[in-house]
Amino acid sequence: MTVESRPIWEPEKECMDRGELEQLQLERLQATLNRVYRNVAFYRKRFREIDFVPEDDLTELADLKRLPFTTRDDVSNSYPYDMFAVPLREVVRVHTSSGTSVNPRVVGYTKRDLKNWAQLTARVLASAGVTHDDVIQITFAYGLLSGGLGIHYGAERLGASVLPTSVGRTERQIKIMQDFRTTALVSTPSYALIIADRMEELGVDPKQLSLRFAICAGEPWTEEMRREIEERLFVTATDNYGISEVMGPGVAGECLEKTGMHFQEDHFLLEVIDPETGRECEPGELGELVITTLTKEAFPVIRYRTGDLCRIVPGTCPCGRTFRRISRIEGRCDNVVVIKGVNIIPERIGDILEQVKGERPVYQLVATRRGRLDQLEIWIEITERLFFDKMREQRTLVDEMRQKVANFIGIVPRIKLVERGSLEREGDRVIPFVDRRSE
Amino acid sequence: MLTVRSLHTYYGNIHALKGVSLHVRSGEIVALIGANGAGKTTLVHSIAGLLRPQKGSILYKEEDITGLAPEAVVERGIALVPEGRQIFATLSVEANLEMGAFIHRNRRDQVRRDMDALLERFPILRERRRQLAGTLSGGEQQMLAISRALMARPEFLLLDEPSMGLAPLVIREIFAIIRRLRDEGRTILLIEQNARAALQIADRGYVMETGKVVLQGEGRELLAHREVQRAYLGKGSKEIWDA
Amino acid sequence: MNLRKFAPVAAFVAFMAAFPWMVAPFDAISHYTDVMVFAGIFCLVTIGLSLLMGFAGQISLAQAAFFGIGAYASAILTGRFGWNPWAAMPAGAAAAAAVAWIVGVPALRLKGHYLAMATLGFGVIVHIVLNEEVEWTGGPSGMVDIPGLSVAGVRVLSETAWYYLVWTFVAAALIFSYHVLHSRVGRALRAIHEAEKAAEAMGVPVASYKVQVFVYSAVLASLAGSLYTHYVTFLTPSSFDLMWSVRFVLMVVVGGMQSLWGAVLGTVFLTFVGNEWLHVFADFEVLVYGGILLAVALLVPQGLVVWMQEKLSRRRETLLPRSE
Amino acid sequence: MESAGFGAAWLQYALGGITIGAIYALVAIGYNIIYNVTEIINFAQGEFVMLGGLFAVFFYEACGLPILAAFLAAVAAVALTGLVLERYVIRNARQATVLSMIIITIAFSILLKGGAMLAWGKDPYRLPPFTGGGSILWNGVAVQPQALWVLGVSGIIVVCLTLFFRRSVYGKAMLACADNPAAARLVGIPVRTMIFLSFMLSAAIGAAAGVSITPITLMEYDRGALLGLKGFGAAVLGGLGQFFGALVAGLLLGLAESFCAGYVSSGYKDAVALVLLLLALFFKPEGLFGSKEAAGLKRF
Amino acid sequence: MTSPRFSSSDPILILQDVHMQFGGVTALKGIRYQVPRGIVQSIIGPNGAGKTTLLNCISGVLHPTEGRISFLGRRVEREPPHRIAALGMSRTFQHVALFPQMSVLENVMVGRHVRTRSGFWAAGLRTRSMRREEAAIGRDARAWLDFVGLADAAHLPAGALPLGKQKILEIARALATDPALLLLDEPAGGLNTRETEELGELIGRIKERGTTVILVEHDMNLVMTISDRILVLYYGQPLASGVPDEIKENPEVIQAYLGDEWTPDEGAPIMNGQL
Amino acid sequence: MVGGRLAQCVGRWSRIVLWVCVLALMVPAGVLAGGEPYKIGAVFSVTGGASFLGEPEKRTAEMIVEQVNAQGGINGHPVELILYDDETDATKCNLAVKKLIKRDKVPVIIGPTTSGNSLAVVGLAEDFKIPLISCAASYKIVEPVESRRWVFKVAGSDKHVVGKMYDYMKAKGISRIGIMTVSDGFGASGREELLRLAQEYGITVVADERYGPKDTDLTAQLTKIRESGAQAVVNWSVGPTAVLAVKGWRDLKMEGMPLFQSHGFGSKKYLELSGDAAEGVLLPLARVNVGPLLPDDHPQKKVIMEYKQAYEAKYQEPISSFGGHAWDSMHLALAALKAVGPDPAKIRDFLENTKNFVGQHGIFNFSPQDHNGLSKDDLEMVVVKKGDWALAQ
Repeated sequence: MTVESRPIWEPEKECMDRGELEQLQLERLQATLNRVYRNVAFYRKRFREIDFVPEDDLTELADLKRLPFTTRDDVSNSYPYDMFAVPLREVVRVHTSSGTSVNPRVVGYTKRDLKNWAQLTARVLASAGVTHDDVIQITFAYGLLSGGLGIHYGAERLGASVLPTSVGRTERQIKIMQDFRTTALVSTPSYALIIADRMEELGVDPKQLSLRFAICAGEPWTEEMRREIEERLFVTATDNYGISEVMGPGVAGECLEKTGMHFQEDHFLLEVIDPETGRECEPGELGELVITTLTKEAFPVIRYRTGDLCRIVPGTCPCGRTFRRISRIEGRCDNVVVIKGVNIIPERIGDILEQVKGERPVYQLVATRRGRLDQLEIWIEITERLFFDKMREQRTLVDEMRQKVANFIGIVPRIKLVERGSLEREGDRVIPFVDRRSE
Repeated sequence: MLTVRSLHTYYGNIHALKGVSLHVRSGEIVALIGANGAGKTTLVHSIAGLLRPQKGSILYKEEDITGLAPEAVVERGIALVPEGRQIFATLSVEANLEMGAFIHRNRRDQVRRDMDALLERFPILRERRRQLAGTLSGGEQQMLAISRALMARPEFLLLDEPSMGLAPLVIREIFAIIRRLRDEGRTILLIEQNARAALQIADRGYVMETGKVVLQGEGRELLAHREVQRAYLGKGSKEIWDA
Repeated sequence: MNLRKFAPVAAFVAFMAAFPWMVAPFDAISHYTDVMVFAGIFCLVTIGLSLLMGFAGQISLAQAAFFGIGAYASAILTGRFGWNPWAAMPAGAAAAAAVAWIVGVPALRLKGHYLAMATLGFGVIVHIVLNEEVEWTGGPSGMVDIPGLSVAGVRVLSETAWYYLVWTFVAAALIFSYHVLHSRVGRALRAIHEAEKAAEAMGVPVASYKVQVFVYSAVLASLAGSLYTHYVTFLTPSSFDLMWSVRFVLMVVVGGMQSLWGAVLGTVFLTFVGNEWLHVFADFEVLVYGGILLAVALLVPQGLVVWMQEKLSRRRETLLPRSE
Repeated sequence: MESAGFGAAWLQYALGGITIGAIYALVAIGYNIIYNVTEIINFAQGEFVMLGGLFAVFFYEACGLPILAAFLAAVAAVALTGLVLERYVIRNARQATVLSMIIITIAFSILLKGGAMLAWGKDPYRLPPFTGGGSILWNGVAVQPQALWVLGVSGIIVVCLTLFFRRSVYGKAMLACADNPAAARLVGIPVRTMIFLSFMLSAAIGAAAGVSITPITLMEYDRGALLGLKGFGAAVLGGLGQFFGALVAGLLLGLAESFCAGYVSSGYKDAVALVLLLLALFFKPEGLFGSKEAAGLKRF
Repeated sequence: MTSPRFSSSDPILILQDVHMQFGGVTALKGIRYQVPRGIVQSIIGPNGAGKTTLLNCISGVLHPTEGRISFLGRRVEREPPHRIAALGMSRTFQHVALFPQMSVLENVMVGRHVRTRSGFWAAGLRTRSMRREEAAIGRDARAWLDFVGLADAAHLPAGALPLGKQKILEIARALATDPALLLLDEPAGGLNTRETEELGELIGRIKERGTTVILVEHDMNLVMTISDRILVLYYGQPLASGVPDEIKENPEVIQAYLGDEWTPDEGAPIMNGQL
Repeated sequence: MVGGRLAQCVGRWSRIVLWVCVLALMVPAGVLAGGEPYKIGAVFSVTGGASFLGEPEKRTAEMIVEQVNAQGGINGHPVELILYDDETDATKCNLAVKKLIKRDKVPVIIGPTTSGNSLAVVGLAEDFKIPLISCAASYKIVEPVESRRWVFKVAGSDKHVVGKMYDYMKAKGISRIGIMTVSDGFGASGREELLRLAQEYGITVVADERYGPKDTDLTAQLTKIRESGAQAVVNWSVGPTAVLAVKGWRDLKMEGMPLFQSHGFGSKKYLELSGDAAEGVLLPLARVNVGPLLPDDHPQKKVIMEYKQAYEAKYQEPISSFGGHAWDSMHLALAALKAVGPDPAKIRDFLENTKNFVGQHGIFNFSPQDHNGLSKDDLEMVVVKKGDWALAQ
């Protein structure tokens, strides 16, 4: 498949001279810091602890490195609105992050934030090859999560015809795809493959579809998966990156060169750090992605640790965009497990299991891949209290557990009871999560 | 065209500019708005060379012009129309214009032509060309101040509070002129307290508050912005929760 | 008063007390005592002027006039009317005070060059009056046969006696002025100098204080004039002309306006420079004198004493941005 | 005393007053030029007058130049002195207070005076009148041709200054500096050069005054101070910085002196002029032609 | 100090039709306003609205061309500043007007001037009563430095303090005159965010002491946070007055600050001779 | 803080220069080695207002010392002249005399130049008992003679000058005069005498005008006198104003009203400066000024001509009466030293008894009642003719 030359959505921004870009970043960073220092108690306190007054101490971008990181917990602890930088009356939309923590991370958007967001997702879609002639089918969840609406507004901004099909009901998705002559599919990579499987089952010939692009995001994936998606759906598949705390989709997106995701540097500052030491990584070196928003008004974040592992792709991209690229997300650096695009913290699963029987079982999460589909398995060691000789009771217990977990995380796990002492251990502690997807 | 980076300027012993960065691209009108005391004038004075910044840099066409004397700045093609007009009140209108072209003083024909063109353009000035500038009305003085700056043939115009103290109708007039100056290819940095009027005609805007930029963006987009009001009226920093 | 402050003062007092005995054995400088008598007399004038200029911030180019008023009042009262000099002295001071008050009230409303011009004009007028009122002052030919001074019935004759007499006056004036400066009044004066508006807003009656200190400086100048009269026992108006007013200002400025010591040191320095040291330059004397003034004004505009103090304390001081 | 004689005397006094008043006016204008551009009162202004006269004597007698050439050469030489004053003295003391500026210019005047004394000695010098011939008696009033020259030179200077300030770019630029130094810098006028020019110009004007009066009054090294004082008085009386005011005030002072000498007391004539000045200062401190606001803002 | 007609419930300051004209320019056009005791009263308005002029009229630096000003029941519009200071009004200045070469302590001591007596002679002769008074001045001044938190800097020259401290010192000096009414002219001008907060806190404490404060300020965060009442001036006239929340939402105020709503396309062609 | 920075960069060497200067200044001038020279102290107004007097005095005194020393000094002792400039300032003059007395220990002092300065130091001469030979004119310098035992003067008193002038007027039938005097010591003293003696000579002063020594225009005063109906004008001044008076007199066409000048006009320099205007101006003059006009048998002719030739050869400028004062005082001092040696008291006694001392200004006859020794007969009435002096008829 040849690389078509597709128009760049905002060439004056995306292809900006690096010097000019840095100036813009500096201006925006200063304004942002001045605002958060004034308006957000959390940051003011943080800055004061290190005696940092933005007006005096931020003279170049590098000075940012003096500031402390903002973590997911910081955001959680500010539940719901404590980190907002504008009065609530100016907030026109609220999203929450996916995840399993006690308090979700709440993100607000002002009118202008939404406008910028739309613009940025439009850029990502455009770089993935979408134009206003395309019919775009969005299979992300619409709702409190930011994915669906995020892409949606961008697609509208782009002028494409949007099919907000949201998640699930794969057959209907395929039918819509056929009937509405969808040209671009927005989905998680795994869902793209499910659709391909389902089409096979239904005997739908992908070649008969109008589909040309798959825009994938939401979970870590691999180059093989891309190849598979492209070969089976006859599309160009590109990666993009978004994170709710920062904005949602639109933070970075791959162009048709498929050499990494262009990071929208005029709106976000990009850092990749060693998650252990906080040291800045060299280009090409794997580390944790840290993002500072430059234009967000309602919910600016300063040096936000995303927990996503990636690397900065060295060199420039022939597409003409001057924004630096990041590699695909290669994993999580904390104990968060991403399965089917959902962040799961194994510890929280334990909390849920505990509710069922009033006792915390010894358990392990195992991610497996069955066919195209990721699966979450929960292996639980049997104890006397958990052992029932009646199969039905045993089943009820397992059902109850499955139900509770499913309610909580939105994924239905397989519960597997195993013999005592059979779970993989490190020292005398059971390893909470085993990833068997790549096996 | 003009890039200001992390500029710190003291006005007397007042830290009037606290790390201000901004840029203006060729052919743009960029508005710099903010309440009084925000440091806008200090910023243009720093650019124009009247004040020497303590820290930071000013680049014009890739050349560092930080701390240059005002004369040198004018010669590079940047002209300032200062706040309160600052015309030479005891000189005639014509002499004011002639002084505007001081750096071109050896090109008399050019000065003559430029002056004729300007007088053509502002017939009211032509009528008063022999009058002492101090006797002009506020609006006329503002036109004179702008014309005087134009006599230096600047590519880049700094306008400091051109609407200050003028009647609304005259303000419109002045802004129409500014817009036209841009259309003729000049780049303009417009400093205004009158945020609405300024943002109407600006491509982009920066909002300053107590020596800092707190917001920047496209002109019309800032217009409706609550943060702008906040910068002026101090709304909401403490009671971020009220509806 | 702690030791660090007290030590230099004590050293100064000791030095001054011993001065005549120190120079007496050396022929070449034995007459320095005479010079010091004049320096002391001028010091009285410049101490008052220093209060006025350095602390209240008002310039006066009329000090020679008050100097002259005191001198002629003493001369006329003692010479013509046979008063006791010690009675004539306060009478002269009272006259000078009255004149200073009358002139000061309107003049001190002025500022800067205007004030300089007004005081200068007044000074020249007094000089003209001294010249023209031949009946009283003897006119330009001067007054002769003015009695000398006696203390406790003993005529003050020797230079050394004059030296101690004059410098006792200087010491008294210094102490009085020092006390004034370190009081509510002195703070008010300095406040007027540094920020008149603010001083007024703090309740300092600015106009009245300016006049008070102007009168005080006139009184000191007048006392100096009286001493001068009885010391020289001859007067001509030329000792009280504009040039002398300028010289007094220069003495204060060269020494340092912001310090009483500056006035004293500047006066002694310029008196010696003008009367003694520059003779070696013969015809070039005027040039060297002008050169010294120019150098001081350009290089150490704060005056020699303040400059030296700054040099000494620079290391201790934290250098913070200063208001211009 | 018959009325004709009285009338003649009156005219005679007026003529004398105007002649000397014109010189005061020129000195005052010199003060004003510098003051306008820099807010400095140059107390060496009187010395420029003295130097003008003495240089003219030098060029006329020692160099044998014709009188007009000597006039111009003297003016140029003194302008050069003004340049030295600005370039090497004033510029080094930019931040100085008004008081130390006074001291600096006084010190410079002492230098000039001392230098002149070394160069020319202490004797008075004379120049021949620009045109020969004795005085003309007209209705009992004696008119010296040189007095007419003084008036003529003053008139020419006033006209030339007017033309310079009205017509030439540099003149206007200097006015602009005076009017609004910050704005002047903004349009690219090198204010420093203008200051420089102002010193040269005012020195030159002082010199012209000096050359013109030397044939009438002789000139010696210590003549400057008094002329400077009177000129300063005229400048203040006319309102510092006001050219027209200086002209009128100079003439007024000259006339006041002359009439006072004539009708009141010649000994008190200086005092009368000064009393007038004091009264003006006390009751109209901004000078006869100055603006009140400006006077209120003068620094010390 | 209080005149018998004046009761503690009366407004501390009454402005009646205050006009101020400079040459041909009218800076104040009939201000009529009352300030009750014990509050923080802010005066705001765009550039050139006449705020500082009004402050100068109240404190006696300027005398209004028309109208009356009563302070604590007394007419003061023709009194000189030092007399008004003696009546119990004190102020700070837009551009810091400290006595820079005097020490911090001495600056505050000058503030005590108006509450002390001894004169030239007493000072020169160092009479006993004068020495007693000096000691009292020193004590009071130190107490005020403690109050504003500058006691550590007592012996530094005032000019060596950073601007924020200078502004505080100016307030301490003003407080030392025991004012019933304190006028603050842009105390936050040039301060950074943190200093401004500390300033707000100090003003709060001053108010708690029962001193009425009139504040002219551009920093709206500060004004809106600490004011009890706000008076908005616009072109020399009161535009609005009320509590901060009213002012913030007052459309006229917003208009005054942000300017007219219009589009440049409406701009008429150059109007010959009509400007 | 430009000053500060400058001070810093110039700091080091300026400090060095400063100290060098201070040290240099501390070493007093005029400490000369030599074998017991006879000292003569002198105070002249070499600079300042009366510098035109002091300068020739200084030159004359220095010339005489040179001459004397060239001839081997007095009685084998070289003569040392210790000369101070009082800058025409009374205070400085007072200090200078003290210095001469106390530091330099001179036995005799010549000068000061002006009456004012002389009066400022006569008390010192009395107090310290050092003879002082003043070169100034005022009679107060030597009167009352009881309190001026140590003071002498060589300049003719103003009363002699006025007397000579009034004599001449009487002879010419002039009885109404207008006088104009400069308001300095010279003029004031002249004015006093003019007014005091007028009645004695039957002369009425119908106008009495004064002007400053630095005045640039005297036409007002002259006009007033012209209007006053005087028959003659007397101008009493020295310095440029004497010339201005002549020029004004000429410009106002007042030739009908003869102009008398004081002896202060008695300098060739002034004649030159006045040019043609001075034609016909009358003045009483000491003979020193008119040496060549004197008959050869006049006793003063020889000393005057010798002085004139030597001075004019040495300094290329004409002699003046002021230089003559210095000559007289210097030679009186020398004569005394020669006769009695360096003993102040003896010198005083010698001077008081000097008779028929032929000097530049006349033939001096001192006595305990007369410490001047001149009379009006020592003067000549002179008229300006063709730019030179001529004896008036």
